[in-house]
Amino acid sequence: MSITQMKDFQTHNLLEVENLQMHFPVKGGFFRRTIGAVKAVDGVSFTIRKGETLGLVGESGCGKSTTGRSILRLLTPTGGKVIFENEDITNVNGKRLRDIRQDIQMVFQDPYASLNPMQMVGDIVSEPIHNYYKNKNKEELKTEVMDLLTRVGLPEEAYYKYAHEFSGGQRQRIGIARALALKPKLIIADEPVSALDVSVQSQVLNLLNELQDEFDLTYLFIAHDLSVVKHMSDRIGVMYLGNIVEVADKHSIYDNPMHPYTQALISAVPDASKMGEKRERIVLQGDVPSPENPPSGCPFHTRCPKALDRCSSIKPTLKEVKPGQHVACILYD
Amino acid sequence: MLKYSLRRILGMIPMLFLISVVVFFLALAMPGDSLTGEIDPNNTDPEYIEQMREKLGYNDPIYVQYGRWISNFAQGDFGTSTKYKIPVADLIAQRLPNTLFLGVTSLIITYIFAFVMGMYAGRKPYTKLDNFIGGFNYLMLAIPIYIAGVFAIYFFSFHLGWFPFSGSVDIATNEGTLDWWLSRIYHVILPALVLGAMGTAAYTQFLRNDIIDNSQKDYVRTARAKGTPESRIYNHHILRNSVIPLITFLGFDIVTLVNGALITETIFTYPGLGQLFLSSMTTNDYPTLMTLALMFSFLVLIGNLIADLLYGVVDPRIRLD
Amino acid sequence: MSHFQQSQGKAPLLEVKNLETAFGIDGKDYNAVDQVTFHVEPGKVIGVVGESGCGKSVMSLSIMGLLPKGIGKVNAGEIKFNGRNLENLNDNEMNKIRGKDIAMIFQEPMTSLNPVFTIGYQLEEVLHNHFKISKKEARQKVVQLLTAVGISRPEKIVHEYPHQLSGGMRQRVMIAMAIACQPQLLIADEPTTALDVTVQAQILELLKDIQRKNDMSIILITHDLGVVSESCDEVIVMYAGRIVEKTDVRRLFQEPKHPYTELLMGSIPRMDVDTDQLATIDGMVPSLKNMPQVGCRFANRCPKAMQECTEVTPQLKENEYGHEVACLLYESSRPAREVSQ
Amino acid sequence: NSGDDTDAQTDAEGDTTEDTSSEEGTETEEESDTGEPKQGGTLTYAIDAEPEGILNVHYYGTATDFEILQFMVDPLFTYDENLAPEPHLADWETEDNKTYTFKFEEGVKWHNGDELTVNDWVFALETLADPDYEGPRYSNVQTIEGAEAYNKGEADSISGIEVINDYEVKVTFDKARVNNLINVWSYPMNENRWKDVPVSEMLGHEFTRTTPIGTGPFKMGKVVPGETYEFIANEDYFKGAPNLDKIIVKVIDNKAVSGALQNGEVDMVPVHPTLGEEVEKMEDVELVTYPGLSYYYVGFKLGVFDNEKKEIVEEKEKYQDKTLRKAMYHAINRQEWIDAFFSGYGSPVDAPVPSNHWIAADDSDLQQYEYDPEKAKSLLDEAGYKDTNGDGFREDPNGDEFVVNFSHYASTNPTFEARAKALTQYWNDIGLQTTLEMIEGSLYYDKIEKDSDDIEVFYGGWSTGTDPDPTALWSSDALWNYTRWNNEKSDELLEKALDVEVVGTDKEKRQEIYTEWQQLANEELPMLYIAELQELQGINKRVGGVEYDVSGSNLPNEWYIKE
Amino acid sequence: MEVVHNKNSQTENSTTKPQKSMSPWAMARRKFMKNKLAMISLSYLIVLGILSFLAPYITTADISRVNIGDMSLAPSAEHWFGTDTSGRDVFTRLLYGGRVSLLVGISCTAIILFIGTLIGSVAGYFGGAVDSMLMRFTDFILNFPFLVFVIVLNAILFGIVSGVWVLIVVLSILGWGGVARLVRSKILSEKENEYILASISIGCKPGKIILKHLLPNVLTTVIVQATILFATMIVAESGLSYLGFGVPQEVPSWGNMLAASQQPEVLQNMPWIWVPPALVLILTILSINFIGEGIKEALNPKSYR
Ligand SMILES: Nc1ncnc2c1ncn2[C@@H]1O[C@H](COP(=O)(O)OP(=O)(O)OP(=O)(O)O)[C@@H](O)[C@H]1O
Ligand SMILES: Nc1ncnc2c1ncn2[C@@H]1O[C@H](COP(=O)(O)OP(=O)(O)OP(=O)(O)O)[C@@H](O)[C@H]1O
Ligand SMILES: [Mg+2]
Ligand SMILES: [Mg+2]
Repeated sequence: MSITQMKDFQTHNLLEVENLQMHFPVKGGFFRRTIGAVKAVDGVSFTIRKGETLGLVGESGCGKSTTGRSILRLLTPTGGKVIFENEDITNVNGKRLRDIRQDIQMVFQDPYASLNPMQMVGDIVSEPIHNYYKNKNKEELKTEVMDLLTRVGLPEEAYYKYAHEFSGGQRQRIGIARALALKPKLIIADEPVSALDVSVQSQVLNLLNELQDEFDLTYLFIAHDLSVVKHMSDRIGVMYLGNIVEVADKHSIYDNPMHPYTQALISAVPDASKMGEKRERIVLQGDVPSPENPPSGCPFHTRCPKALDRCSSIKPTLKEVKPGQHVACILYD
Repeated sequence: MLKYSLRRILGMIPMLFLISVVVFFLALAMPGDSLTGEIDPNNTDPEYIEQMREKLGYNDPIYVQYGRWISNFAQGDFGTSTKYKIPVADLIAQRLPNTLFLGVTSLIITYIFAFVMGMYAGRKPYTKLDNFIGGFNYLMLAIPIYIAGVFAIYFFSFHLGWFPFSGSVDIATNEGTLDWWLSRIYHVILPALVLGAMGTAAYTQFLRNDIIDNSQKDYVRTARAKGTPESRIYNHHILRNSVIPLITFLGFDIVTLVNGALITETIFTYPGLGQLFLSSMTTNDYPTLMTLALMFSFLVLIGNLIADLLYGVVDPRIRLD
Repeated sequence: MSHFQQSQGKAPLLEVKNLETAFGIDGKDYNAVDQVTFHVEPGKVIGVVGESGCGKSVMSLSIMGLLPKGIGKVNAGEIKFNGRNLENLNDNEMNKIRGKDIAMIFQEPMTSLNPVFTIGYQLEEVLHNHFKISKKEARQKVVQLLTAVGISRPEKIVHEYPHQLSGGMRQRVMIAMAIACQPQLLIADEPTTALDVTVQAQILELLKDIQRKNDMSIILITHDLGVVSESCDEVIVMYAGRIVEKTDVRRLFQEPKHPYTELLMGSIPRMDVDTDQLATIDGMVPSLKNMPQVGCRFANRCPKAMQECTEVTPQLKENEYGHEVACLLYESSRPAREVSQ
Repeated sequence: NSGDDTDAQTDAEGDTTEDTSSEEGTETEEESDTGEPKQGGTLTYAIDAEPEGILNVHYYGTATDFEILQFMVDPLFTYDENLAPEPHLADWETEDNKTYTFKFEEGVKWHNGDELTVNDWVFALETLADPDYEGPRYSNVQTIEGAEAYNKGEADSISGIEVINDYEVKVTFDKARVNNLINVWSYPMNENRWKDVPVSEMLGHEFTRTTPIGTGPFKMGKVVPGETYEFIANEDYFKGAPNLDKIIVKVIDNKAVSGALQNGEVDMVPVHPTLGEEVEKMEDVELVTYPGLSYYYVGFKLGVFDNEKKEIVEEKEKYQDKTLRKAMYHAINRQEWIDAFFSGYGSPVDAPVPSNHWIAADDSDLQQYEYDPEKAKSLLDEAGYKDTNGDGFREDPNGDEFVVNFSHYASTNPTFEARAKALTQYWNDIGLQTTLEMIEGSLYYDKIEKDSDDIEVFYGGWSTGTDPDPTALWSSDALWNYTRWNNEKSDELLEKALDVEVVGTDKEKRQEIYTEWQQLANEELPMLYIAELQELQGINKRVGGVEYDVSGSNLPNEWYIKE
Repeated sequence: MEVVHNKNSQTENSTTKPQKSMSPWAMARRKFMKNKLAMISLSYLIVLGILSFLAPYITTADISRVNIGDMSLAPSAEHWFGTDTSGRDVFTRLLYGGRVSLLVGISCTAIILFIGTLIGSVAGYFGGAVDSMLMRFTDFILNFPFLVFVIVLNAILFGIVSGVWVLIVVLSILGWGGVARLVRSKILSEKENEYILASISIGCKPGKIILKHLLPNVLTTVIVQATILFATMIVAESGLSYLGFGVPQEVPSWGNMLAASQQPEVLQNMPWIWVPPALVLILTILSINFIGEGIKEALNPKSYR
């Protein structure tokens, strides 16, 4: 999609996430009481404008999926707000929740586990429609689903087949077709290509881009591969240990990363283009701490090459440091 | 680990209590009481029986009976067997060693056979001998324990005369001597084999399949890449992994043994707890019956506990806290 | 002169010639690795790239003699290590080489360590396998090794079990295990695929470091062209069990020749360029059973495919820069002659 | 055969009721074969049911336990082949059947060396009458004067017992009865050994369980409870040292009996009738049969008993018609049935007294209800039981459906079901629709005793003791009169037969009355008397000196092993 | 772009799909049919089932009748497997016994599967308090030593419920724990699959998710478990009957027939009375086991995932 197109929607926020928290209780001790929490998501805020793609990167376990699932309310957040089309959906339930899910759909990471092996592809794709439009004419439904299948690049015969008869890339297409079936406004794509081979990955990425134009979709695109995220997104949020440490448009992130973690992340991506150049790579020490026991203050200070003493006590908040570039780091206070 | 065990043990108390209530009410619901059918015109008379009923408290309110039973029970007084007229505790003390001996022997046999056959079959799958072992095991798994017992007696005792068909020891031997032990072993082998046959078959197949599974694991490839000799890979790397589930079965074996002992001991007239249970069932010997039922339930609880604990001990991945 | 020819003077550490490795499926043999020829010189890092299922792992397992018994076997070709033919060695002799002269690390650090033994134990084992040393010495050596791969608190780690370590740590342990006997050749089969980028960077740095210090050769298998570009001297591109292109790393990225290589590169989003549309390779790697036996195996997916491509099997040809490619587009000689051979 | 009859006490075919108070007699028919019995050797005696292990004659409950005890205890008197008491440890005298003077054999030694005196017997009687006594034998002392007061704790001693000296004692009963002697407890208990053990602890005491003693021919050796019991010859036995060195009593499963006999693992074992033929065929084994004291019957519930009031309070209509009962009797082919299910080791009886008992009526005095289905049918026709609706079965005289509900006890022994089924078939064959219910053994007699509604026609067995008195099973105020046969004449006869005034000490007279009573029972048929069985014993031919009669075997000190 | 996509699908298809599309069930069925041992076993069971079912039509003889004249006859043309000690034809009783044994097996399996699956899936899907409550209860049931309590309960219910059904009820009451646990754990792990998240996100209600998404996938395990249960229950029935605590004695069942071997003379001298039921029982269990293995193999998820 072109950047000019995007600007038309810039003013309209489709989704706002405010200080989202998702703490999973940890049971233990003699009486199996809650003795702690996995702070999978610990105060995440961002907005997604209509028609844009927000990329979310971060290392494994930093809370990307949890964020995505909380937005779809597959999980009930323990704190914060999720506002979709100006409606606070953090605590809606029952019928309203089901209705909202018509507008938000998800594409999953594992093309194997995300399709019910016992269902025909046609059933998989028509099920969402069936769930919401019980009385839909069978023939109509079928044509609609067939159209969808063709649209995502599958033959019509796929309707009568089972998932096991397809390759990973094709399955991911089925998953995408299912997500499209309800004509959602927002699609959360949780690492949709990380299980795929490079050549197939590019097919799926291209498809997603085309669909966005065609169906006016807004994406929350989650991935751990920075180059993929950059390719797909308009803006990028970088997550670390349940927190967003930096949000900015993709060029700022790539050309001028401000948070030390973003900087390290970008420098760590092996890049064919930089071949041969002796580049200064920032190699981080150690591993990501456990979200069950996150460091005090700035979550990154234990590995940060630029850490100051203060970092261990003050938890920085996301601030707009440059226009459109929000960073959570006291270096920029 | 300690904490975990403690919690598990404490958790067993309400379970035991509930079971005791069930046992008590089941016993109560069972038709007749222990004096039912005590009729012998030469030795007793109706008044005596009624007198005994009163004396044994069978005419008290139910909750009083339960309270008395459970509080005595908790103090280690299991009541007096109405059939043998001695404290149930003594009765059990007499029989328990036999059952234990049978159980332990059967376990040893099971594990030895299962290990030898399972390791061979797992290391050389799809060979002739493996197929033979597999076929044999399928057969063993399909033969119900009591049929195995009947066949064993018919064949090994009656036809071949290799083993005795009843009893636990030869009277002519003096307790504690080598002969005595040999005689006990001689008497226990056939029932123990029968009792262990199914387990042996199941474990052999399990071990075999697990070894085959494990031999395709990445860590085996790593070990080979290190230059570890094949025999060490099987006997050490793979076995150590395959043994884990097998060892934890030990806990569940207790359950199987309880069920098995009931049948085997009866068929082989081996004086153990299983036989005692069935005879107390037919003679309405409720104190014995209830104690045994509760004891068996307790054993099952313990078995599960052991299984869980063993898991934690043998598998470093499981941490019990 | 090409890079390859230049170094011809040195005796190659590993020479693989016309390697064919087959798997038996339903009683028939299918080649998962077909006519693979290459060599590795001391101190060099060779990258092997290709889509999933190209035979990269099978090739490396063939070298190690670790093909699954009874299912896979080397049907033809030679593998020479230090001039010695590995093919003819029995298990015992192979065990003396494995872990000592050639070491290997795998993709999944999660499952590659035995879950029931301590880290220390598993590391010591490799030492005991190849040297007669006491337990204490082994333990000391292990602690040194762990320090060398950048593990802090090695004295503590040796008592821990694999599940207690993070993925990056485990991969470090695997590396420590691989370099314990200072092998001449390390085969690393996608050592970083399962790891996060920042950890991947750590591991790659570490490998480079050790390679330099120990002067060993590495065969680095990966499907990430970025990794190749940063870490390797030479690159082998494999497709469907065959080598389709082989050259030094700079040339490959500047001037990829084989359409497959080109597409592969184009299909990966790049950080430095904005593209709307990524290149795609239609279809997928044929499965072993459906492998075309004549012609270019890539022909049915190749946008530049010609009529002959399905009829003539292209051979790996070297141009004047030592850039080898197996594609009819680059064959100066007539395909007809190839057929008649 | 533990699995055989769960209700052991009443079923004569079980291990149970060889009458327990009757031991062998001292009289012996001289061994017919070899002259001198050999000395030494070990005999293996098997019992095929599990003993309870109460090795105390004052407490034991099952005949199996007594089978073990018999080798080491001696009663005051034993019974001859006519079941008449004869002196053993003691002789007695009485004038009036109320007061007896017992004179003990001198020089009899307990196994521990103590000498037997009358005090040992008095001690036994007092134990039985003790309020704390937990065994079933109080009724054996209850009739002694003052026993009841002692039992209630109102007296320190039993007033009817008067010790004259160490070897003489006088016992006075509460009233004169013909059977006072055979009813009284006849085993001594070593006072010296037991006197410090409180009565309440006796049952569980080691003297009862593992180290019992007696005055008998063998001493208890090693015990493996429930499995094996070893007996060692008592060289000081007052009737002469045993020939055998040892007797090993082994508990074996009934399925092992024939195998064990065959291969000589056991020398002597009681044999179930179904095994008889097989044992008979064995070369080295002799099958000894001797008359038993039990009978099987099919009873009819004729009324309901009130246990409080001790009387039959209600009559049940269904089987009141005597003709119906007679027809059902004629329908049964008893001989065929006995041959089929007891391999012929038994014979039909016509009255509730085994034919070998001295009070048994002569066959000629009783009606024989031979197998005659035609007669049965005509009797039914006559009584109005006709098939009126053409379904093949007879309806009752009112034309309503008539179904005989027959009950039998169940156990694992499948022949029970078969033999019960066979009986129902006989009745079905004469047009009486019959159903069979197999009731779990431990409940069976309870249901019968409580006059449960689902019991109508029932199978059962009684075993009679040496005491011929049938009162406990037949008088209308007896709980164990299961048929609830309420017949004044019967009650009267039974009473008369015990009355010293009427019969005095005259056996003939008593037998006369009992014959009359049997004729009544034979005519009225409150139950159908089916069969009496023989007792079977398999004995290895290497064993000699063993004799059996209706009272049991001879003294084991006479047994020996041939070479 | 359109063009590319179409081309895509064609090429991909050509490689994956030479044959007709098949549901996982159909694939499993096909795989199962290829398993010779399992098919032979299945045929055996079917023949046995039909014969047993038709037993009353095959022979008109009153199988409960005691024939005093024909007792303990060795096999002959008239009595193929001889007669038992009551003069009843062993072959006929074998068929009737099959009715009982198979009835007990099938009914218990059905009831147990129903209860176990219901409790297991509810507990597994909803988790939390529901789960811990149901699982405590399941543990409670599981902590009874099976045989011991079956015997006790059987004695109590005897006469309250009629005939064979006592045993069926008792076995079922005490037998469902294992299934519930198994189903629960399967549901728990199956729940982790993203397709469950997907079905929530496309608006499926819990009932539908359990029934349509989870259960079909758990079913494979349940079916395999069913074969094991079937065998176990047949063995339990016959074993209990053998011990005298099973179905009433007058009902012919394999266990009751085998109980005859407790009589020594039958055990030793009349093998035709007890060997046929023993063999038929063993063969039945063997067949069930083979079928179970066959199903397990055929349903092996590797084949379609
Ligand atoms: N249901 C749960 N209960 C407890 N902890 C959870 C749960 N779900 C996720 N977590 C934990 O929360 C943290 C964040 O998980 P999440 O799946 O959101 O990470 P992610 O960034 O998506 O990682 P990945 O790239 O591996 O998918 C992890 O440490 C995870 O272990
Ligand atoms: N054990 C095996 N049995 C049968 N075929 C096998 C086996 N192992 C590998 N193959 C086949 O050999 C071919 C090459 O596989 P290989 O594992 O070498 O691919 P790869 O390039 O390493 O892929 P990846 O990037 O996924 O590791 C594939 O078609 C694969 O299906
Ligand atoms: Mg995730
Ligand atoms: Mg690979």
